[in-house]
Amino acid sequence: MASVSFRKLEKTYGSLRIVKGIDLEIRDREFVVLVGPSGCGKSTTLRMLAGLESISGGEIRIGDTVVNALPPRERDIAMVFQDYALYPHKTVFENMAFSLKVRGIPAAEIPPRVQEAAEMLGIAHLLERKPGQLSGGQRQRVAMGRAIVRRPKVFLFDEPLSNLDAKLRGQVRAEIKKLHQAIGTTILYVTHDQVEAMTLADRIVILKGGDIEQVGTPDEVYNTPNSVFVGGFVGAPAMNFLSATVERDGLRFASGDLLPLTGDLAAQAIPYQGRAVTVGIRPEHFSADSAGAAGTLTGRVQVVEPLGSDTLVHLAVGQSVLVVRMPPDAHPAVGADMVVAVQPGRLHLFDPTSERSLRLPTPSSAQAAA
Amino acid sequence: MASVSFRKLEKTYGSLRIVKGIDLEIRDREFVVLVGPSGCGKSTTLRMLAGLESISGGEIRIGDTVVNALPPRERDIAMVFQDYALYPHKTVFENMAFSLKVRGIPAAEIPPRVQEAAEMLGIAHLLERKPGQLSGGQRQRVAMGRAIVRRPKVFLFDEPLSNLDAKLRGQVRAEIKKLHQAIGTTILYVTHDQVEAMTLADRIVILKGGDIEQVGTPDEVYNTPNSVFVGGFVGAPAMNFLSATVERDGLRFASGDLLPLTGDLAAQAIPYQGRAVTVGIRPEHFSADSAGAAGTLTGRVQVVEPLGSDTLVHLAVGQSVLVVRMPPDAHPAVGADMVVAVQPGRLHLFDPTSERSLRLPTPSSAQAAA
Amino acid sequence: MTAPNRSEGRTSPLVRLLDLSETGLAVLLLAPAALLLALIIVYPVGRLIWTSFFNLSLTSGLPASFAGLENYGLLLRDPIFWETTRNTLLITVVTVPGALFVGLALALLANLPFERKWPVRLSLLIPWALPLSFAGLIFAWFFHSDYGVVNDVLRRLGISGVIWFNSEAWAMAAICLTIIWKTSSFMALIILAGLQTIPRSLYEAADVDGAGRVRQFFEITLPLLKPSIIVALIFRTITALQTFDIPYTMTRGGPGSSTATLAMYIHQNTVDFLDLGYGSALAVVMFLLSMAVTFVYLRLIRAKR
Amino acid sequence: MTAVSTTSGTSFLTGRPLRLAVGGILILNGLFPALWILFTSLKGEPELLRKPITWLPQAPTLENYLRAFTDQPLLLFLFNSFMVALLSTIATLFVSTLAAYALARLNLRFRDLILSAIIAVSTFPLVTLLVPLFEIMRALGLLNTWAALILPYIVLSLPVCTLILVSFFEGIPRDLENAAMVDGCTRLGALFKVVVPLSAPGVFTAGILAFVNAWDEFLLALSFNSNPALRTLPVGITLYQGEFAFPWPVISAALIVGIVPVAVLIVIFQERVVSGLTSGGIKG
Amino acid sequence: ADLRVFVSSQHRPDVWRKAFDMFETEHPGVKVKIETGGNTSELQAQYLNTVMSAKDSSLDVMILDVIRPAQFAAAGWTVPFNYTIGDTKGFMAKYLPAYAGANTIDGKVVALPAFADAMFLYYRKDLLEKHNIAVPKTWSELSAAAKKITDAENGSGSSRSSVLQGLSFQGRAIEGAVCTFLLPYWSQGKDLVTNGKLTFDKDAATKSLALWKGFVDSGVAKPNIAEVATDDTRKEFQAGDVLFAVNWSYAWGQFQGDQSAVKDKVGVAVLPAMDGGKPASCLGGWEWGVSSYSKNQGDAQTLVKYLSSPKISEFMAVNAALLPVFPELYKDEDVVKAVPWFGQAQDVVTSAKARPVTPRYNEVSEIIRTTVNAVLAGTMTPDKGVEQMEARLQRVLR
Ligand SMILES: Nc1ncnc2c1ncn2[C@@H]1O[C@H](COP(=O)(O)OP(=O)(O)OP(=O)(O)O)[C@@H](O)[C@H]1O
Ligand SMILES: Nc1ncnc2c1ncn2[C@@H]1O[C@H](COP(=O)(O)OP(=O)(O)OP(=O)(O)O)[C@@H](O)[C@H]1O
Ligand SMILES: [Mg+2]
Ligand SMILES: [Mg+2]
Repeated sequence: MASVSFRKLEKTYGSLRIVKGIDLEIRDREFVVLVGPSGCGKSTTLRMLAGLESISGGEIRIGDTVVNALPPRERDIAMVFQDYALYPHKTVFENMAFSLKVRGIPAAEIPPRVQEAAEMLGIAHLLERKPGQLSGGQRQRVAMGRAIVRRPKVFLFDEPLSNLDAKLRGQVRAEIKKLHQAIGTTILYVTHDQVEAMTLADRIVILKGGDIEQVGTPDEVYNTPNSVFVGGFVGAPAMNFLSATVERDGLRFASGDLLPLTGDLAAQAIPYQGRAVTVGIRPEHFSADSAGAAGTLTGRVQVVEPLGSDTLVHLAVGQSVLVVRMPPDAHPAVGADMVVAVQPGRLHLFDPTSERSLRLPTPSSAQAAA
Repeated sequence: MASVSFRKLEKTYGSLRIVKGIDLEIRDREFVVLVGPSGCGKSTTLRMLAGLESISGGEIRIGDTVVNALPPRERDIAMVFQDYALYPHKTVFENMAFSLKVRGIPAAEIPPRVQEAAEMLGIAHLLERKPGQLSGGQRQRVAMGRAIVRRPKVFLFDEPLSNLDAKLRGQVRAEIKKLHQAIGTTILYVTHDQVEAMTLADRIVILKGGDIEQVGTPDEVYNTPNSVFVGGFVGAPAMNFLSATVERDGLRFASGDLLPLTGDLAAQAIPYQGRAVTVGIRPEHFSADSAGAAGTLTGRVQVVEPLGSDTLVHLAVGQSVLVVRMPPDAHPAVGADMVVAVQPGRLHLFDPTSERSLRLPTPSSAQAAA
Repeated sequence: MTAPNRSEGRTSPLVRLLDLSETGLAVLLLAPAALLLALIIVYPVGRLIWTSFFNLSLTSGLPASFAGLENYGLLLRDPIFWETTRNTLLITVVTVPGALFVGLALALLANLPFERKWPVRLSLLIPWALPLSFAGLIFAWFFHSDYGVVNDVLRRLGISGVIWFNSEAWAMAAICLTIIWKTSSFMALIILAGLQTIPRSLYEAADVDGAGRVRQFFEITLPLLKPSIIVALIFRTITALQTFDIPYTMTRGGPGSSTATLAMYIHQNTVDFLDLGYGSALAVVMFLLSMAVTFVYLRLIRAKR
Repeated sequence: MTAVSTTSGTSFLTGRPLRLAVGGILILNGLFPALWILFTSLKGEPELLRKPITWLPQAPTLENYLRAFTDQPLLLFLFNSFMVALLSTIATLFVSTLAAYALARLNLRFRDLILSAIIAVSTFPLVTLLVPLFEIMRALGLLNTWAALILPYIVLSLPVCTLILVSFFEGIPRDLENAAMVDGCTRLGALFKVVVPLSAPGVFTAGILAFVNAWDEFLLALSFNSNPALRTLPVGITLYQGEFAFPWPVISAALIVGIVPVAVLIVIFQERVVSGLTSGGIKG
Repeated sequence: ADLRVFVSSQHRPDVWRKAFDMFETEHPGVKVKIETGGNTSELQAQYLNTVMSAKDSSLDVMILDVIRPAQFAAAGWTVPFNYTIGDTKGFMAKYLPAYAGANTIDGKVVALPAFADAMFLYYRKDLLEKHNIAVPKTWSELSAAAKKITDAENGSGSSRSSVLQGLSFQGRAIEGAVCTFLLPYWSQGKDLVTNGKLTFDKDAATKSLALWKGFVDSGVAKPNIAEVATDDTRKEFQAGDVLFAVNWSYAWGQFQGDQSAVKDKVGVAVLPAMDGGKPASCLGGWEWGVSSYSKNQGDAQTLVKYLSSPKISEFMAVNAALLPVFPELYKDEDVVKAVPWFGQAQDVVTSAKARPVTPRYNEVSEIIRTTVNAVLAGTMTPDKGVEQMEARLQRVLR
């Protein structure tokens, strides 16, 4: 049993509150990905779980034991540090073998395990080097290898692949997924890579300034963000936000365009009749042909960014700039007007002040209901 | 004038050849992005240009001067180090102000410049901290800030954004682009991020094991890769490679599917009549509906990865597994058969032994021509 | 894939003991040092302080009698106490910065990328490895007006030699030079060790930032060496305040008692004159002096944090 | 982020002649007295009184070395000194490593106070503590044993070693230690397997200081060990002199025999210990 | 019983060992073990002071420099011999007279003499003969002789490679400097301490200091005489660079050694007197004391009596060339045969006076030697020196 639970977990540095009372239950064998802006407390949370940072408030359990006072060694976790923390005086092999040796694994078992991990990470030819003789990505892979040679109760990964190229990252990601399926260890994984988060996670936790903003499956956080923050944070390029007024027929934008609302969205908008809402539309939910679209928006092309696999078009609509994802062969002329269709039902509506999704009961109404 | 040129640039560590004779001309004000697998020599090349690593062979010029023997401070470059190399005893402000102070910028000018850079990077509230009190991403931004407060002849960026979240990365990327347009400094930029490479670069240089594999505009390297390596390295998810035999009507795959070839591709394939070629197809160049497609491939769905913005489907076709990018709402059943259409003209053909594009004259024929 | 490994079952009780709270562990770790200090220093020092309140002169033939602060009063009126204290402070004020600068220079030089490092390292070590008592003798001999190499060199340069030990000033100068020579390697050793831990990447960053050697020295080397330098300074100062062997062997404090130090005076009173009471009082005063200095330095360290 | 801080290559002081000159001055400063002793040890006594003095020995003789070995059991002195110094160095390093770790890493409330107290200890000149120490050693039955010297020598070097180690330990990134703890080490395990090896230059320097402190010490060695079989080198060398006689050449020979091998040993050791160390484990 | 005896290793422990062997055969059941510590008077004192302050019982018998018995007795570290030797006066009368004084404190015999020593005037027989000058009887004669001879020897046309000094004596702040001061002082018939009371004669003291400073100023002694320690005098004389030298007896053996440049050119004489005064020498030598912390005081005293007997004194003179403590032994056939120059030494030894016998001798010594050193170095005038000396001595010997 290696579920992990945080109860009102807090961390303060002096008067700075860095982690502000997190509650989170991670099930045994669950793969949880932690995302959030730089400096929001992801590493700190991981480090508290590992026992490297004192806990200022609340408690952490691994399985059924409160580990607040347990030394790191006894929590049986493995960790990839964001800054690698390789032992500079040991070779790559020794770095990776160290925890096995310390934990009393029979000497004969160690080399094959290290070898296996090293091969998986493509660093088998570097085993005799010292960290100082490695490239950045190689160091990061050693840090990764050091964690995965072990079979701990919980794995903690702090941006383990940030310095790897896309191809290698894809490979290692696949290996991590396999590893997780094979040994089913609980994993807590910090990343800034959307694809990693979406493909690896059972659940994604979005942190913001030391608070949990939303927890959910990749699908949930992507498709039903709870707030402007989550909507804007998950997904790249980021969701576009526009202000609109709710009218009887739908949403009226500053540009004069009208987008009719249907189904759920229409229901959500009812209490906002005549008032402004924030509308979120993802770049990939526009299309050039308006067949079957809910409505269209018109704007002026500002920038065209061909990415190879797609083309991003920056479109000035009223005061806002929308980023629209187009197929790679789209080449709209800069300065020209362009009409984009919005796919039906793909809008997200948010309260402009609380920035929370209209899907959700408003905090006050929730209170009233409770 | 701050063009940069490498002539037969080499670097060896003992008997290890790390950089193997690079020839490259970077024009004044050009933005060149260096990509390549981990350990291929990107940082080493940057460091040689900066003067931090001795040059084992060849020469480097900045403008018209050979700088091989010039100390770093006389080369007038600014650099973001992959491992940050922040001064641990100085505050963030002092870290960023140091180079200005050293270069004799009037004291009154320094704070506004630092402040400006810090605000752009979102670290203005951290100016009084020491690096030890920052998160990973914050440190990286300080490293970035330290470089951009200056106006050097050449900027060197070594994966400057790898620890930032997608949103922030997008912002900073845009700022870098603006900066480049505003001051027009020559920039050499290492990154693993496809989007960065595609959006920022005037030209992309793809390194492989210390050698240049291809140099070209983003569009060129993406759409006309010179080799299997470039094709597979640029673009995420990576290009799919399949083996096929060239028949009179087109390409015959092991699965029995036939893809007709037209235009250029047909011409390229002529000399390979009856022989095997490697076919490269990007995941985004498949589509579910076969209307207007060049042909179809049939496979069995192995894995479905919903990414939010897209869905990746892994398809077993014969011995190979293809990754196919589908719209987010595609949900093929695992285990089911699926037919995917290949967009016309979107194939890449490579010689299976030399792994070079059939577009190019074969090395031997090139020799013969010369 | 092997089964998950569970290791905590093997934790031995001894290891458990080491998982005490931070304070518990700290107490455990400090215990050996504390015990040794108590045995070798605290108890004797207690006796010393106790003795300083007694009239205890073994040459008087009288039994010890309680004297209160009499020894301290005596000391304040003792011109030799003041003279030796003045000499000691002079030596401290001259040789501590002297050794610091020379030591710093030596360390920086020794840290240059020589192809062969050992001759440099050896020349750093030899002064330190030369027993103190003999260093004094050797230098007394170097400064000898007839047979000394110093005067010989001066004469070869056409300068008539000085009779170093016939003059208070020259004798003091000779002593200070000797002390600086002997102790700068102590400084250099500590500073060199500090230098070796400064990551090279910081110099690279500074190079790129455009800082020249001198700038790098003041902006990177020196601040990062500060802890090492303070450690070296603390102990150099304390030992300077305890200066004994070198003047003892070089001049015996002469001419007159113009180069005698407080430590020599204490030694004389306790070991030669067997006036344990008075000697103890002197030692206590010297202790207070060094403590005061130490506190100043510790302030400096703390200011850093 | 690689290797230790040999100043990175630029024009200053990298010119070979200049570097050799600087090295030469350095070596001269350090080695001149040693060389002078060496020359003296090869001279006959009358040559010392020659005026003007001679530099190189005019009629080199090894007789002084012969006398150094035959007049007194020099090798025995060396052995005793070496063992006492070595054992006390090891003990000092051990004790001060533990103490320094506690002071550097554990959050102690009275940290500064404890640190000051440890330093304060070294502010007492040993001279003044001779008699009570003698009594303690007698009470412990340690007179005329190595232990009688080793114990006070540990204390002699403990403060400086502790302080050096504290400053070094504070410089080791905490994450390296954290990594070791996550890997399964106890705090002490992390200390000895990671922190200490990474502080090698500091540990080594502390070791040299402790060794030389013990190697140099005279007063206690004279007072606590009257058994000739237990004499250490500094005491032993004084035995060459008489009330009135100070045979410089013989004493020089004994000094050379005593110092040079030790210094060389330390240098060799240092090259091995310190040069193997590189950084590069952490981003910062 | 086992007796542990502290001997200095410079005083021929090998020969003493033989004396102990002789004792052991005469006293079966008693075993004697030798301990050594430090090789100079100073190092020995440091060692003994430590051991005795700690009331350690490991030593039974110790050899003491002649200046120390008073201090050891005052500290209660030695046991008096009165009971063992019975007729104190008669017993002590057999020794050279100065030793009776040095070892008797308040009527108690606190130590017994081991061997004797004194300061001699060494001179260059050959040079005095060459210039036809007699051995000087007074310091002014010596000064005149020195000037004359050195002028001639160092003058133009001399073949000397180094300068000949007229007189060498001890100016460094060591114990020898105390004797330096006392020689002319005593010669004027004055004593420094009488019955434990200070009897300081300022006039005599000033003359003494002025005399020595005069030698420096007039060039008879070299300008850096303040650097000269006992063995420097010996070495320089031995190298042939000194005409007259004041030194202890040990120098003789060295002057006549094979390494010596002055072998067979050396004369030894009683030290010169002040004009109108008597010659005086400084008494040296070593004494045996029994530790009061000894657990075998009886056997220890028996041993000391044995060691301080004429038999052993003769044995040591013959075998170790240590000056005897009994006057008659200077004419003893065996002794003179073994060490012929002892014949000439008796006059000097009998003219020797003990340095002040006081428990606080070390302080007295310190005061005198630093003053002498300062005056000779020229940082203090003789008058000032005497003034300071008196003030400080008064504080010590109230
Ligand atoms: N001191 C050294 N000794 C031996 N090999 C070294 C040394 N330093 C670097 N290397 C090797 O040189 C190669 C190139 O390193 P470099 O840092 O340039 O890679 P990189 O392209 O920047 O990779 P990454 O993307 O992982 O940062 C790597 O394979 C590395 O292992
Ligand atoms: N010692 C410290 N004193 C004060 N603030 C600190 C200290 N250490 C970290 N912080 C702050 O705590 C916050 C959280 O840091 P943490 O390392 O957990 O961020 P993170 O979410 O991992 O960010 P990143 O993605 O940039 O790595 C940051 O804002 C950081 O500045
Ligand atoms: Mg982090
Ligand atoms: Mg790199």
